Amino acid sequence: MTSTKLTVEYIKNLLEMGRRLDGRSLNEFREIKVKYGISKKAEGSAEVCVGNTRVVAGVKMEIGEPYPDTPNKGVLVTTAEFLAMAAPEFEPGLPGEDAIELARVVDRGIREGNAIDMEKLCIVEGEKVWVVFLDIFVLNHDGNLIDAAGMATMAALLDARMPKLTEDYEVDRSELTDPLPIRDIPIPITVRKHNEHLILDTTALEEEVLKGKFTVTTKINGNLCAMQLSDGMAMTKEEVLKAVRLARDTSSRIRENIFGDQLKRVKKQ
Amino acid sequence: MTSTKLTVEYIKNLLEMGRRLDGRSLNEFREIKVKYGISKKAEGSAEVCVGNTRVVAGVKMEIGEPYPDTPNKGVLVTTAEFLAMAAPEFEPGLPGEDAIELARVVDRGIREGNAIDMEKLCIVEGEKVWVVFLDIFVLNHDGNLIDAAGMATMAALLDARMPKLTEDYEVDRSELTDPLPIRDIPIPITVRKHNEHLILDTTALEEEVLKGKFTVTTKINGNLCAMQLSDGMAMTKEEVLKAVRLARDTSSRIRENIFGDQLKRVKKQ
Amino acid sequence: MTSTKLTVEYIKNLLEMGRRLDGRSLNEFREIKVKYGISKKAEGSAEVCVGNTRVVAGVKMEIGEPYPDTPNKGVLVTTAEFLAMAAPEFEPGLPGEDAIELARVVDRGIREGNAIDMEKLCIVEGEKVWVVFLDIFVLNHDGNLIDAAGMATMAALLDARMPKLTEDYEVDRSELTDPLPIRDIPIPITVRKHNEHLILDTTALEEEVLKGKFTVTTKINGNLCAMQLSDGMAMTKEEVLKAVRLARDTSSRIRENIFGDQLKRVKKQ
Amino acid sequence: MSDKASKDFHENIKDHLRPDGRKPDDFRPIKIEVGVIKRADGSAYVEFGKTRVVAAVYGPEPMHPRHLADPEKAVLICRYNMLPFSVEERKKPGPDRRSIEISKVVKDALSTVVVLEEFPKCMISVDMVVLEADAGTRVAALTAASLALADAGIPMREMISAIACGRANGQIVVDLTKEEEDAEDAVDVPVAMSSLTKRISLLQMDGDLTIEEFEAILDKASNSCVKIHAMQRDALLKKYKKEGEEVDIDDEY
Amino acid sequence: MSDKASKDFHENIKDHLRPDGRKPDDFRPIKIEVGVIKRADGSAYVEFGKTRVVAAVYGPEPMHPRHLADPEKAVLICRYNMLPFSVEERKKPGPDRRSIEISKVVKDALSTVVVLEEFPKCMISVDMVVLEADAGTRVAALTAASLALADAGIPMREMISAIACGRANGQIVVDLTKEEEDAEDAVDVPVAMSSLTKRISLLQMDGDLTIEEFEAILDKASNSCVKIHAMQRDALLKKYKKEGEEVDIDDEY
Amino acid sequence: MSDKASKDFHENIKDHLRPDGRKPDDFRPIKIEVGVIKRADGSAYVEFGKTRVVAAVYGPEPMHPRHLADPEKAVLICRYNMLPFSVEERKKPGPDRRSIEISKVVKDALSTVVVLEEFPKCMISVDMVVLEADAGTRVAALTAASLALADAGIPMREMISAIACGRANGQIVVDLTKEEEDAEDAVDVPVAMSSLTKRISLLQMDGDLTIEEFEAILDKASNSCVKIHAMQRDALLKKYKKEGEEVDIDDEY
Repeated sequence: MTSTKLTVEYIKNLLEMGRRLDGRSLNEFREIKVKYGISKKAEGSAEVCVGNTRVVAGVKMEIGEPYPDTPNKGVLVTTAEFLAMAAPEFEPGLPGEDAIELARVVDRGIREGNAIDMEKLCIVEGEKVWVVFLDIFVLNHDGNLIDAAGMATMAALLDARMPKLTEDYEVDRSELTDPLPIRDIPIPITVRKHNEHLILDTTALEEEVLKGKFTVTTKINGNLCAMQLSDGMAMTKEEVLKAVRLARDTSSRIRENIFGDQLKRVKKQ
Repeated sequence: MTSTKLTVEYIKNLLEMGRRLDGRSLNEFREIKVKYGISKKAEGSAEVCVGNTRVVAGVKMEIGEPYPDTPNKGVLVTTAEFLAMAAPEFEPGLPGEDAIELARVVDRGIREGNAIDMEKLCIVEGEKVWVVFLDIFVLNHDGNLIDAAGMATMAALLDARMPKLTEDYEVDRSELTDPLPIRDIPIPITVRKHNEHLILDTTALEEEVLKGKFTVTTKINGNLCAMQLSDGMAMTKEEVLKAVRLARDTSSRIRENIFGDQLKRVKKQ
Repeated sequence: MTSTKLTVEYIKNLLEMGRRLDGRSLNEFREIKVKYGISKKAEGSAEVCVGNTRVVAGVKMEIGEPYPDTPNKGVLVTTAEFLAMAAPEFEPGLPGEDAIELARVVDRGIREGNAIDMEKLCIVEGEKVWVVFLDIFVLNHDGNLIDAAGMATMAALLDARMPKLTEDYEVDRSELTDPLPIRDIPIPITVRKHNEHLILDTTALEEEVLKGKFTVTTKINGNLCAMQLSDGMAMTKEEVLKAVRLARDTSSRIRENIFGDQLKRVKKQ
Repeated sequence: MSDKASKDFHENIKDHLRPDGRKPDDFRPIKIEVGVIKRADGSAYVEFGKTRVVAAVYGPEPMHPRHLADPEKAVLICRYNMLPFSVEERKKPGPDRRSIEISKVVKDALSTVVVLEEFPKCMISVDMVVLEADAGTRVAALTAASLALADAGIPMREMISAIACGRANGQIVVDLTKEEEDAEDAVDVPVAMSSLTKRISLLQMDGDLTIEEFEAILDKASNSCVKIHAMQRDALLKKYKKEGEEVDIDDEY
Repeated sequence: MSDKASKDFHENIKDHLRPDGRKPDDFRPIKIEVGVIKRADGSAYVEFGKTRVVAAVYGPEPMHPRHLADPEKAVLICRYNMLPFSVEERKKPGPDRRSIEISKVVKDALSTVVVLEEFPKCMISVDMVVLEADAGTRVAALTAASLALADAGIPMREMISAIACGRANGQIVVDLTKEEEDAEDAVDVPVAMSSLTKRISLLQMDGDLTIEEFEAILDKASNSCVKIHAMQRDALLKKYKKEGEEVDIDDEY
Repeated sequence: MSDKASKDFHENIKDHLRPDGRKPDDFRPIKIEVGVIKRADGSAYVEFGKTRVVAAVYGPEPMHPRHLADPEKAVLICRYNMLPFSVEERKKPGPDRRSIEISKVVKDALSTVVVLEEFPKCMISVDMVVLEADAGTRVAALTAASLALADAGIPMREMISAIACGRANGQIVVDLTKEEEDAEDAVDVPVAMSSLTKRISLLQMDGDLTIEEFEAILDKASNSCVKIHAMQRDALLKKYKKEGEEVDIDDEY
């Protein structure tokens, strides 16, 4: 048995007793650190560390055409890449299915959670709107990537200021104007499962044991705006509902902790 | 010798006696079944089964720009894919050289056989024309793919109705109007060869033995509009001419059988 | 030891004595042959042979948009491909890092050396300019590819005549008008190193021994316009300066030899 | 759900008929057929109204490229694809980000029931092709894929059945059409459930739901999956009867 | 062709001179050279008027990637490419659908004569590059490729020669230019024929031809291939004479 | 440089302050940190003003795909990438021609000092990511990469330090900003030098320089590299001190 396998067995045994390698309780998060403005060239940017997991996200804005079915709304484009530097098992190249899934789950949370007031990003209805590019990069992978990516994205959005628009609808980046119109702060929380136990904020090592995941994104008002069960986890209906409630409560707590100031601003509107 | 090799030997021996594994004569087709309208989302669609070979084709129409050298004509774009589900030897991914060849041979038949009245697809000369997308998919491969694809494409074209054009030249798919203007019904017929014998409508197993192929597409009036010799077959001039005549006669017979009704309509114009 | 390895050892020993396999002195070029107009379909084209190294380059011109930061200048696009036919070690497919490096080094020489008067390629400021496509292909690789490519590109540019522009800003290729406005003739010279020796115009075999290279491009007036040290060569400051002077002098001599006539024309302007 | 909340919630919902005349719990006409692709080891066709999907299975066969083989179990490969003419606006052929994600969640769901450990170093390929799309393509594809695996004789611990439920025009409904998905208040929740242990293995959502609404949707979805499963069983039985074989389908199918 | 049809047909055709002054059966100026790419194992240059093509051959060498090797014979790899500046409108570098198809039919034609069985598990690569294109590039490329294979010493049962014939401006003509190909009634039929058994191994057509016209075109093409073959032989002989080698070219070349 | 030329040249240059208030020889604020990526075998962060780069190293590990392994030495793989939001106009994710070239010259420079012969058939991967770009990204990346290799314990004969010098607004300056690079007369010359033998292993230039100007630039660059090297050493020492390890950094670092 390799040392990794031994560790995996040990983690399994601990989890069965409701305990974890780093001493946390099953639904306890590691320390979350948010750093704003990591690239001044971005309209908004942030780095979020959840324990040793480290994710950066940036917002760039361009002028583009709206989708035909939403002529009065801005456009959101989200990409994610697991950088080869982030873990020995990550390969360089086009984003794989895990990175694509992460980008799409985060995107749906932002989009359906009405994080951005997309109607305020309309410039000329049906013709010109702001396109918001959200680019997410995992620099170091120590587990729980979707939650960290969701928080980093939200932090970059809260950091973002809109570039100036010239009279002939060109972007003038020399001057940043108002903050991006933020309406909500959806936070994704991923729940994993070991037998009857639900576990939050897993490390990369723990994820060797707990392959399946269930991500639930909730809004300020506690409503659900995105969910994704994947990686081969099967849950009973009761487990699903229990996980949804756990995620909602955790989301609310974390929102208050790391985005407390902005939360007041957003709620006031 | 593997069982496949044994079968191949057996097929070879039969062919030498002018006979086939399924009892057909050398220039006899399997049953041809045409099903129209397999996708209501398409402007036209059809499935053609030739024995166990199963091909679907669809027509989608969009507004685009004409080619500079044909400013008053619509544009035809044909693609083909051999789906991985169609045979164990097919790999997923970009179309390979066989699928590209099939698409191009079918395309040339439709194009040069004047199947579509391309001038009627001009909207504003030099600026806006209809672009006809022909997409061909092989669902199950049991040989003679080009002929089946050619028939499926022709069936989809005959099934197609043009979407409505709004006053500001947008496509309104909620309403389909006139049928696509069809002027001819070119049918490709592929001839294979074993010694002096010419063979039609080969199965996948027979094609293990008969690698080379010669496809001849003929119009209603018996004129040739496309040919393609490939896959490593060498024929004398006399064999070529014999094959061309066989293909023309077969094409005429099949056109009458499966497109009899439409044939009258097309001839009337 | 394989025969290649033996040759490599032999070349090394010779170089240590300041000698080369084909009897040339260390800074002596092989015969350079220039053939203009190898494709009449190009606006300009040329083939350059340096010994057995054979490179073709062509110029095509199209109408396009200028870059926002140079609204009154034409656009230059340079590509290079090492054709699979050029050497057994070359693989087909997208250009690799060596071909990309070559294209970029040649491009920088042309661009920064002001070979083309880019302002004369402006048609409507900020809207329409000539785009010059420089495409370089290595047909046979016997070493010193960058120098040969630089000369072939320069020859193609000197060969080029601009297509006619119609009144509504379309390209009319049936008539070629003035020569492309050429202002300078930058020539790249690549220096390699073995111990204290500097070596010019290496053959493919010599490049098995001398991996690193230092390319210096100089203008008519002897000024430097592009440099590139690469392939794992480390030089002292003194060696760098010595190589720069050698390259400049060689560039001047070769410019006079192969582009003597055009040089007078260019200088007159 | 608290009793109070539940009461309010249910009062708000009127069981009015849907745009196509269905009641909230009605499926669209469903057609399921097994064994439709002759060259494949297993295959199935599933039609939910105008949503039509073909799935085919090849394998188990040795994994290639070999360095991707898993020494402990078979690798399950799923590919979901929409034909260009299956949707209103022609879709460019080939996979996009949406289809890559759907392929992944379908694979993830199937991997909870397929006995992959039985075939180390092998691959099992599941190809799903959408001929026509009118909402619910991923659940139709997963329902078909599960059947195609059974048809191919791949050992499964239980069957998987899938359906989309959600909210549209003010009520919780089963098996939404594209028209319903486009409603102002529409939320679509695709759900897959296994036939014996009734465990959920695919679950996605995007929209805006209270936990109570979600619970109601999940209830309807799990009831619906039981009905879908019965139809899957019938389709399998029908094929084997046709072939005149000894019919002995295990309970899980 | 029936006698009646043949008579009518030939009466309709007037042997008028072509846009560039050639008679119907005249080739454009043809130049063939062998051994033009030094690093390659074999190579050739073919010029049909302003159509100019270089072909080079490497191999036989062990097939890579190895899993694509054929245990029974060599794999023939053909790549036809047009340089971006070989045509009026710049062509983006790299293969497109047209060049993939041409590469395939050229490979198919060559595979009828190359003795591939002699080199199991190997590959033989044929690269063809069009420097300038004025119609007939595929037949020039195939003519050059066949010579390059011979120059590389690859065993061939016979040589392949190719030419395009067709209809333009009301008559059947040999070796069409781009200008002729653009004629209202133009049909271009590229044909390849082998040197000994006179078998046709490349044949493509698109346009509108009666069987009688096609037969006339095929006749002209096969006669032309015989002439092309003589020029190929001369070019090979010239190279070997130059090299001062013992000249002993087999009959098939 | 001749004495006369040198005199003329230096008189022409006035040591006026730069747009951001620096003197010609001043660096921007430099910050160097080692060990910033926990999963990597070695890593470093380098900040030259607003240019910020992270580099991480994995290896040596067995080369894959295996057929690309070198039986005589390790293969060094370098990847330089700019994040989409590191520049004014969003950069599409993924490598482009510029980043491929930079990856190559960085690899070429590192390969002059890394003892690759010690790890035949292996690979050593160096990933560099530009978080924010304000000129000098390649030299910051190379400086970080060199440190990351040392941090990973990869044997190196000496350290590599890099900086860009050049001409802007009429004088020769060190460590140009993007604003200076955009000056009318700007020429930027990235230079890398090794710590012991003081050999130059990266050198690029494009612009218009006399040999005299180039010599002056090269002088400034090599002096600057010595200073950068001292900072690299400090950053390494700091990390090892933090870790409470026995500090015994070889002279070359």
